[in-house]
Amino acid sequence: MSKKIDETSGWLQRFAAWVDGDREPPDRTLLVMERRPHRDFRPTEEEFERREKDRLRKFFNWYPIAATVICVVMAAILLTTVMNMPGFGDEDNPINNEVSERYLEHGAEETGSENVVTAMIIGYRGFDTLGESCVLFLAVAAVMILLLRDEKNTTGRELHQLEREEAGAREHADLILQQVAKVLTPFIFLFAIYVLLNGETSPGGGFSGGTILGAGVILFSAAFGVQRTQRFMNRRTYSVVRTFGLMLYAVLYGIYIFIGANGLPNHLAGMILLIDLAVGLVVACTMYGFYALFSRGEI
Amino acid sequence: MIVLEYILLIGLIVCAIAAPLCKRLLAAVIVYMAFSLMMAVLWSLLQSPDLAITEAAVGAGVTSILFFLTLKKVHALKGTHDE
Amino acid sequence: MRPFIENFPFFSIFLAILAGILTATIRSGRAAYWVTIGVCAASAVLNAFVLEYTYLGDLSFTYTMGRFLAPYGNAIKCGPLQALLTTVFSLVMGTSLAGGRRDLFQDILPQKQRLYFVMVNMILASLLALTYTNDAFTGYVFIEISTIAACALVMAKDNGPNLIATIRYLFMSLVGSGLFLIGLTVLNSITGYLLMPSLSEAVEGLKVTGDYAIPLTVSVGLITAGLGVKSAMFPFHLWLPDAHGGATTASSAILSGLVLKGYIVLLLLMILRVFSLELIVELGAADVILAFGVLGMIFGSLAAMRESHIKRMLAYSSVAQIGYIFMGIGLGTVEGLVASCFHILVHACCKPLLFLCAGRLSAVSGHHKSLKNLRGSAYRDVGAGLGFTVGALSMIGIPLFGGFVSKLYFANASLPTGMTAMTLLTIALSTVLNALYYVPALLAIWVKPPAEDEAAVLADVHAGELAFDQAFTAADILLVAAIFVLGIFYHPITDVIEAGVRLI
Amino acid sequence: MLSDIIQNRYAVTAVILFGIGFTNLMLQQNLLRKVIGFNIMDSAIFMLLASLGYIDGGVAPIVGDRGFDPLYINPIPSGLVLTGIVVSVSITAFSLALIQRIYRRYGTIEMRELLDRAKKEDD
Repeated sequence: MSKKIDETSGWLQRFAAWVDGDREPPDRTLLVMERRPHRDFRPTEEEFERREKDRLRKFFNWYPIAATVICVVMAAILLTTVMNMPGFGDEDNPINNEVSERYLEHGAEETGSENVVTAMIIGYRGFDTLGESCVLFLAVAAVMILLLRDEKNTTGRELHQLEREEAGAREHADLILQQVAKVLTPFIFLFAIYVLLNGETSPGGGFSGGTILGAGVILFSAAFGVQRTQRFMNRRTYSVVRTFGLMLYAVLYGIYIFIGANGLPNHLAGMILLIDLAVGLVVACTMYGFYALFSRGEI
Repeated sequence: MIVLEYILLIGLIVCAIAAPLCKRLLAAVIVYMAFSLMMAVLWSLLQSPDLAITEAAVGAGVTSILFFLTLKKVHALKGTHDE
Repeated sequence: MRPFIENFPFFSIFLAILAGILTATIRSGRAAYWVTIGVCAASAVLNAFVLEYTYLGDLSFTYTMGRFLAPYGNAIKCGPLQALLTTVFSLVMGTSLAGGRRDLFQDILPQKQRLYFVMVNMILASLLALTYTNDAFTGYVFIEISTIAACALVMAKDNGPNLIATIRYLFMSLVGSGLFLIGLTVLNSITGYLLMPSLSEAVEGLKVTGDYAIPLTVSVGLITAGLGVKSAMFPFHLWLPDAHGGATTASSAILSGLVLKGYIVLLLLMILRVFSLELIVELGAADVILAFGVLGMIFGSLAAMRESHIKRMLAYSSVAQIGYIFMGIGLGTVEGLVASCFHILVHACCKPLLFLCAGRLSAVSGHHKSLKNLRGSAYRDVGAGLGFTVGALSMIGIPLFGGFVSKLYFANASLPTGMTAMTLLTIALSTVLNALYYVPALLAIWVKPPAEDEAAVLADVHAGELAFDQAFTAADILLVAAIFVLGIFYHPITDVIEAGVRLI
Repeated sequence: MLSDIIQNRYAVTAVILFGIGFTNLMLQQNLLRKVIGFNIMDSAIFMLLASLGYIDGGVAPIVGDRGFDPLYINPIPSGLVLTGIVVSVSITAFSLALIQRIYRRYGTIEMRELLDRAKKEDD
């Protein structure tokens, strides 16, 4: 018994193949008990390739149509939905309920942060924020799997070229960039630290401050080269800071949850500042890590 | 204020349509950067300064740098071809 | 002061996150492997205690994550069903890693092995959090964690086809999470809450007053579609065979057996806790889910029949099995949900077993994946051959194996509904189709090839591959035992599930 | 109808942007453009979410001693969007890294050519 799926087979199989969208060569023998005969592949291979191309073309012909239909239908549905949603800027919308009221009224005294957004993401809904930091951590780890130099993704020639480029950059440094960076970097760092530490009383906090800090390090690294960046941010410090920041955050938060859930007395009053600092370090490291891995495949 | 709002909203839509249609990838990324900046301004109009700061730093800053580095690696920038 | 045991679900999530952070600093891949196995075991033990506590006490409890009570802060909720699922998930996670150990250390470069275990730990954390969460937005954050980590598991083998499969998987996942998030946004705008019990009350209120009917319907549809895309519901399954078929053995087992289930469990929670079954049935969402489930059962099997690549065949078979689970949800009755939950357990044990055995069988045949080249491979590692046989028979639905019981429950659940004939016919048809591709695979691995072929294959095989693999055999025995337990002593398990659904 | 649209201008814009982003994510052949489409889609969702929390005449939710009690906007959507932005930048970085590797391996970032070349290598 053998089952064949080709142009002559029944509509059901062809329909299945179509729905399936599979572009693999269909297997000609379902039952493979009999010994595979030595087939001469020459004539069939070309035909095979042609058919494959045909199938791929067919797929690419119907796919845009289907996708467009889906997108248009989707947009129409969503448009109807938002027309029926609560009006913009209305004070009586369902979203303005007792939860946001409580955040606004008691946020400052309950979490010690006047910026209610910070109070919410670190105090009230801190578990989400822990997950979010994990996303950042994971993203760096995943980019490392992909781009960290190893024998699979870097050849000797590429390495050599990279070194040559770096040497060239040292000799013919970009003067304009360096001058601008010399003026800007201190201010960026200052601003970043201000945003980072004042997340409780003004807009900002760990995430914004960390990103700005990271951007500052990236600017420094782009202007003054790897060598000078590595003086304060080599691989070792990088991994220590990143892991330490996240560990600090996770452990603090773990204790906080444990205490809170069990109704134990709370001695972590100044926690927001510490957590902001830890989050900021993690985010800054993440951003710089992306940059370093993308440009050199190394930290 | 309301005029600015409308300009920004329409600008967002124009950028969103233009970004993927640009022939050169570099142009697409730059238009996307503009999109991010407009978004940041809109967020400060919506009274969310936290979001505005983050979006400006992330969308227009870090994401764009990452896009540019990727463009360089895939040789879509002028003058970066090997040999 | 709450009982100390109620901290255990939080401890298990937290332990997995901490282990994920720590393994990034461990240099040696082996050490990271042992840490991960330890975390899986610890999490299984902790959750087993919780299972005992909740089932015997017939209770479910809410654990506030922090000082702030609902609806102001985050919370997790734990009942017998969640505890049972997490126990099984942790166990299967550890077993899959052990069973795919040899392939894993071969496929991944030594300096990157630790990063692989970071991903595994984070997947465990996200699975636990998705099962326990009582907050829809926390669900979203952990969905994203699981997206990144799952993609990283696929690409860890790091060859060309895997990279392409990963990017297709990634884009499809992004569509899914985008849909889920916008559905959640709409839901939040009309109710104003994110915590599930408050959401449920608000939805109840909306149902009574009839306000915002369109947004409510759309948000149900979007959330279902988003989670459906992520869990490879039928028309969105195109990414699955490449991603699951190409990855390293342990990754395939974890992705197929567990990661897909995490999203389904979240969907179950949303349906049971937030929308309630009646609303789903009333809006017609149940019928849509049922239709897609039934179609998935048939077309998944048809696609599997055409595959000769053994791992891709198993991946397509996953599409069919996911179809079963969605069919159970789509029946819109509590019995259907119980059957679905039972099938989640069965599939979480069966599919990793099949993938592990397939990986081992292809390892002893010179890493060929095509069924033609696997002829007689069962004799080269009898344990793997037997494991594959047990898994396949359970998938077909032979009595005494786990798959039979879940089919029985599905059939039972369909009786009181109006869809009895169609459901029963589909189950029968799907069983036949399953047999049509599993039996040839079984014959292929058990029929001895002629001597000269055997010699040719053996010349191809690295000598180290034929050596006895302890970790694999242990995993094999454990999973086979689990399938028999599910097939024979299923009553206590379904009791737990029924209690869990009641207390959810 | 028009007044409805003007009333809900943010939500309508967000939905249009979502549609554009979604279409690009599904239809574009170029992987980089797909990523841009994804970013637009995510921004659109965040805009929808953030616009829900706005209250006419409200100010940013930073409570302090101002001497009077102003109307604050709802802080919850802002917090959620902050989380979302960070998640989306992580995913963007990950997919860009993936694209770099794919280019290194296959020399193209057009989906169609990519599948063609992968198929050719398979045979």
